[in-house]
Amino acid sequence: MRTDRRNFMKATLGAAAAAAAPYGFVKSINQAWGAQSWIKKGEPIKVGLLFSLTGGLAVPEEDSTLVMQYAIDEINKSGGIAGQPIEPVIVDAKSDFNVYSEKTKELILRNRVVAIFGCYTSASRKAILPTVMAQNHLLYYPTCYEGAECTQNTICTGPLANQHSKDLIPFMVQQFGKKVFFVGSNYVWPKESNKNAKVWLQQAGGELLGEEYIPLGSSEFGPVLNKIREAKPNFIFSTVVGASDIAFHKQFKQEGFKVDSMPIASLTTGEIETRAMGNEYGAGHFLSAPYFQGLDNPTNHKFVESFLKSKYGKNGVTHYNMEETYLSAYVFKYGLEKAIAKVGVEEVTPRAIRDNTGGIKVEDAVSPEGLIWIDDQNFNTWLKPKIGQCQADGSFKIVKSSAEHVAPDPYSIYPDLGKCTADGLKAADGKVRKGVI
Amino acid sequence: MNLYHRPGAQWLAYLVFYVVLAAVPFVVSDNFLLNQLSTYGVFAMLALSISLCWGFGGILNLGQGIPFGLGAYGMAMTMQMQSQDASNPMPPFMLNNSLDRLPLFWVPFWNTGVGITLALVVPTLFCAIFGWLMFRARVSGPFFAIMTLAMLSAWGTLILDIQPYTNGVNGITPPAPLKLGEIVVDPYSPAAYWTVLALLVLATVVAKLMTLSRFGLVVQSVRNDAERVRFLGYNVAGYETAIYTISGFFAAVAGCCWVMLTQYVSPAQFDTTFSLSMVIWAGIGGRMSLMGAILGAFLIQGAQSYLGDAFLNTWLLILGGFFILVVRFLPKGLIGLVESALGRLSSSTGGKTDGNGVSSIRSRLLQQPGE
Amino acid sequence: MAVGSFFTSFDLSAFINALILGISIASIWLIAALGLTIIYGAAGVINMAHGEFIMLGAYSSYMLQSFLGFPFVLCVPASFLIVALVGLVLERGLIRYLYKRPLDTLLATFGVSLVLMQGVRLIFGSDPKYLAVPPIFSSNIQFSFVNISVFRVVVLLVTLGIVTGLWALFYRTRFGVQVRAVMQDKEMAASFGVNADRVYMLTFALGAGLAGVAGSLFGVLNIVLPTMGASYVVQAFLVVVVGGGTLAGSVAAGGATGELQSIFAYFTNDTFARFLLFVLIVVFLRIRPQGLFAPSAKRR
Amino acid sequence: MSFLEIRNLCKSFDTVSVINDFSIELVEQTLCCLVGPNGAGKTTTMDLVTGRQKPTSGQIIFCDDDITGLDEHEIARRGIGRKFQVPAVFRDLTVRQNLEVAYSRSTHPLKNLFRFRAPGFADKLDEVLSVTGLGGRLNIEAGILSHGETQWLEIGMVLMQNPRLLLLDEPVAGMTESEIDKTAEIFNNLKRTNSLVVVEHDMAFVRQIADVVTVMHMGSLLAQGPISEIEANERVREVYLGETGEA
Repeated sequence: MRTDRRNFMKATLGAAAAAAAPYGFVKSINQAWGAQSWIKKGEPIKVGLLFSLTGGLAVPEEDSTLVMQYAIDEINKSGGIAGQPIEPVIVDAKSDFNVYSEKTKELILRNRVVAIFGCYTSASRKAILPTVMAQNHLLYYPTCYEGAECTQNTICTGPLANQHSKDLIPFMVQQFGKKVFFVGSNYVWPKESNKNAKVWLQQAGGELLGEEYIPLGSSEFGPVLNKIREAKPNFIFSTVVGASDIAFHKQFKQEGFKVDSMPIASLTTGEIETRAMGNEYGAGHFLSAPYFQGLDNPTNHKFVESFLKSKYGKNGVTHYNMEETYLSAYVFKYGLEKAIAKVGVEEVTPRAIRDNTGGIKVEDAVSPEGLIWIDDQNFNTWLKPKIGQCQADGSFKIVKSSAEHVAPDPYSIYPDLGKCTADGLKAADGKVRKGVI
Repeated sequence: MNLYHRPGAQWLAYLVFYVVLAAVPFVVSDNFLLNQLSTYGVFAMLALSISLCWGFGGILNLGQGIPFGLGAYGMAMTMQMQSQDASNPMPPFMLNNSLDRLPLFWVPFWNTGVGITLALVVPTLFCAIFGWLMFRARVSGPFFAIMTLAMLSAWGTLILDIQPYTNGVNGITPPAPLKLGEIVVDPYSPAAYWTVLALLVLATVVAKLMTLSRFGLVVQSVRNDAERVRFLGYNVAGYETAIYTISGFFAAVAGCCWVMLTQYVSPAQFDTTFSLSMVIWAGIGGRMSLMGAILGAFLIQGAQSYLGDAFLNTWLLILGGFFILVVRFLPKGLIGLVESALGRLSSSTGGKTDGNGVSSIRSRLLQQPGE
Repeated sequence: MAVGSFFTSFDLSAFINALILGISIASIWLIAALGLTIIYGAAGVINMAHGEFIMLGAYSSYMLQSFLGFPFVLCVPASFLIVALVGLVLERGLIRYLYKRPLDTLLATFGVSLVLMQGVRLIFGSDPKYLAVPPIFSSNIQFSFVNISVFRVVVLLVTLGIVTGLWALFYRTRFGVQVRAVMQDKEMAASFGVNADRVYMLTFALGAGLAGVAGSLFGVLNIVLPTMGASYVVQAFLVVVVGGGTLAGSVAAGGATGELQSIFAYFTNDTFARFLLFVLIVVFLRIRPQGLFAPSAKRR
Repeated sequence: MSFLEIRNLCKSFDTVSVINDFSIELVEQTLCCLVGPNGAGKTTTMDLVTGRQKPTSGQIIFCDDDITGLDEHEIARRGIGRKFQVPAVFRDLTVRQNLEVAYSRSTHPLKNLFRFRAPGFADKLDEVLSVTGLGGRLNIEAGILSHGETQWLEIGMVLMQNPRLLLLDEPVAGMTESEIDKTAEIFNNLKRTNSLVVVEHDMAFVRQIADVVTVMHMGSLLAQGPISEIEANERVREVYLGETGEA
């Protein structure tokens, strides 16, 4: 018995010593790699496409991969970047945050891609950001999100919460009445979006009757719809996402709510969702987005036509999310060109691309949604949100388009925290904090 | 006697396996591979904990994500607080969620030591309480499995719901690596790798000794026939709670290591698929064998990383089908093949049976068909 | 946060609506759990693939509707047959070898659920599908302040019909006697000439078929997706566990949990209601581990 | 002084009464055979004494302590060992491990965590092996023992426990003639130091071993006394011959 215990202690101590000793070696091994170039002259420029091709997130993210490949093909056909073609490294994140994190490391450390395009949900973005930041790498995040983040390693081409509902709320108040009910999925983005929406609501003189959050993935909207029925709002502002959103629209109709007297104004229910729920459930509701498939301008016509004809257009739709992804490829192209011009091909680092992306414009001739540009401080996008109403055939009719570009501001509702600048979050006292996530 | 059943041979196998793993950083300078192997090590620890609870104790636990997740949250909170200071005491997400001061239950995480201790103690305590409640009421078998599953979703839901304190679905992302005193544990360094490996070795040794002890014997008897054990004077609920809690503790350690490596935690750690994949690792590798479970984790995760992209949509199909086959034909997992191969070998070379001697530690350690 | 809306001002008509909704939620959870109940009750198998059976039910309805032009009303019984057939094949090919290893059936069926989910994804793609229903099903009924959708009433009626049918099957037919005999004591029943193997096979197919019916109904309420089963299956498990694995138990447990969910959601919010319900169930099981209506302990 | 005393024991399931006001007393160092037709409540009585079921009313006193309603393991620790009607051994474990588990001197889980041997085990093992004759089978798994060997193993396990009172449910079922004789011999030796309650149908065996015979019928005490007295008892004959024709 006693000998046992002693042996056991010995084993424990031995293991502890074994764990402690190697700290000395660390440095030498760590320097084994390092000073290679991210882009070699004459070789393809590698970028990572980090989306889920399988699992629950595959529905939106597979489209993102397809449109990215389309955009890369398009850029390569017109000569690539500084004469070098782009080569996408496509990985499957399997809708699993552990895999997102693992694949990010693989893309950066093993494949040595110069930039990563990826993620659809904020949760997956948060999962990979520590890695991206630790490697001082670059993530293009091509969809809407809540903001309140100030890293030096991301560029976002979707609308921020402060841009997304800025026009929608006053428009709805004006058209349908002052009283509104907020419904959202229970997570960060809907809550942040609603905080912004409240600001616009107050400015428009509206009145908030209630605010409810549904568990992610839940399909039971009975209790919420009962509460809405009691509250009798003029319209509903929805930030419900994914499968729940479809269940919400279906049950809305099944429970006897009428779209004419109480429409849903959504930040998410686009062409894909409407098609999935059946057009009769989607018709009449409103969506705010920077892009609709039905936008009437020559660039968009060309984009929709040639994308759907290409081998990547098999799903038959161009969604706001896809268009934002498409734009990110051009933002990358222009940024990289500028960086190459400044520091030379072999010297380009992911961070150099980012530092040269501030103010980059994607002109009307390229951008299906019309001119956009990247903010030179917070590296989000200046864009024009548009409001569409779903028609009986599932397409959207644009009922309002913002007159001016709306500035992105990730900290619009937290002015006390400071302003997001190119170097970090700058507080009122002048202190700058880097990498705030 | 079958070589496979000789603890001497088993210890040797462990030794070889771990020496090989420990030597990896001297041969490989690929930081990604090191980091990847470290995460596999964490998963191996989880598989080990499942093997203890399910293989040896017969308690199928589909909610191992709870202690793992709680441990991970504890560690993430600790690391998050390391990047806060007195002038700026609150993690950014709390400010966004309109908290005006640091919540009370975050305060202890200012201190790294206290934080890590809590990260280990809280999940262990939870397992002890939940286990005691359930086992005392003699909830067992499939019912217990379902209850762990329900508890798992309850935790996931709760953590998601209290967004101001946990950042909801986005989870906690400590911006800097773990600092232990003066040492910064770079997640890509051999040091991090060796740390995880050392903890895994420690867990294996402790677990192995435990299965060889009288405790392990009683636990295996409980798996066979819990009622009979009661009539021998053992408090079965106590044993079940103990093995469940110890296995939970290992999972909590794994959770801490995982956050150290990835600097991230979210309610996704409470997803049922994650907890079920731990069971798959142990099941395919061999739940009745600690080594089998550990290898299972390395094997399946390795295959997922390196073959998953090649097979894409068929990967889950293959995994599921393979798992069905293993459950149906190889209840002892892949390591069971090794067992029968060695068994055939020893019977062909005319293996002898041990006589019944006095019980000494040596002979105790030499007879253990549990593995 | 939940606390903010705690005890919203009490309103009787709203509360009554919440109670009525509770009945509907209960019927949804119950119909999701019925197949699981009889499979567990008769054969002692926890079928982790139950959610995927539900999903298969929805996909068979979708398939029949969009490829063969079946009207929705016919899709429901047809889904029953299709999924029952899948259940039958599964039982013959896999489950019957594992009856002596209850934990292993649980795991094997989990493997099956992975295969089914991914198989459907390969065939139909992972984008959502939808089921078209007669317009009457997407309207509602209103009496003064009471409000309920027609389709919820349909689900309730189908559930009641199935429960009555199952009751008649178990207590009014020869097959029912055999099932109950096998449930009590397999060896004893076998010695009286009951073919236990056949009973297991048929109950498994029946249970799977019921999941199929549930699926074709949920496809209308919700969305047809390869992952849709997962959102019902935990609830269904809880109903079975709380009910103790008997038909009456599941009816009572489904009723109680559905009603509580609706009431909690009325006073707080959906997320918190769900959490409260879980906690209550754990406490309940501490007091009554065998569930509401459990068969008595086996003699040894 | 009574060793085990059962006072007015009642047990009913719903409305069906299984044990009905049953009282007996047992003196130390005796062997009591519990007989009765099927459904008389013999096994239920054992369940109630060992805590497997809780009585509806009544008391069970063991060595002057009220043990009514205690958990199985608490009762077992007080020195009551039990062998089941259907032999219950740990099938995955070796014979030796089975006996080792049964040697339950120290039962606390945490104290056993890193304990690798139990003091006194070797001597006890030798003793039990000499009684049960399982010496040659020590290292094989219990699951592959023959039925008779399994019976021996379970008896061995009860002996390893070193109980003061042994409750044995049909210990010789499935044994050969010579094995039964051997069992009888063991029991006769055992009752010098321990007390035993044996449920048995084999009346020849009962004659060989019993000091006292207790006859149960419909959950109540029908008769109690030495075997000669019982065999002469009119009511006992009536119950047996009238109902099962056994004995």
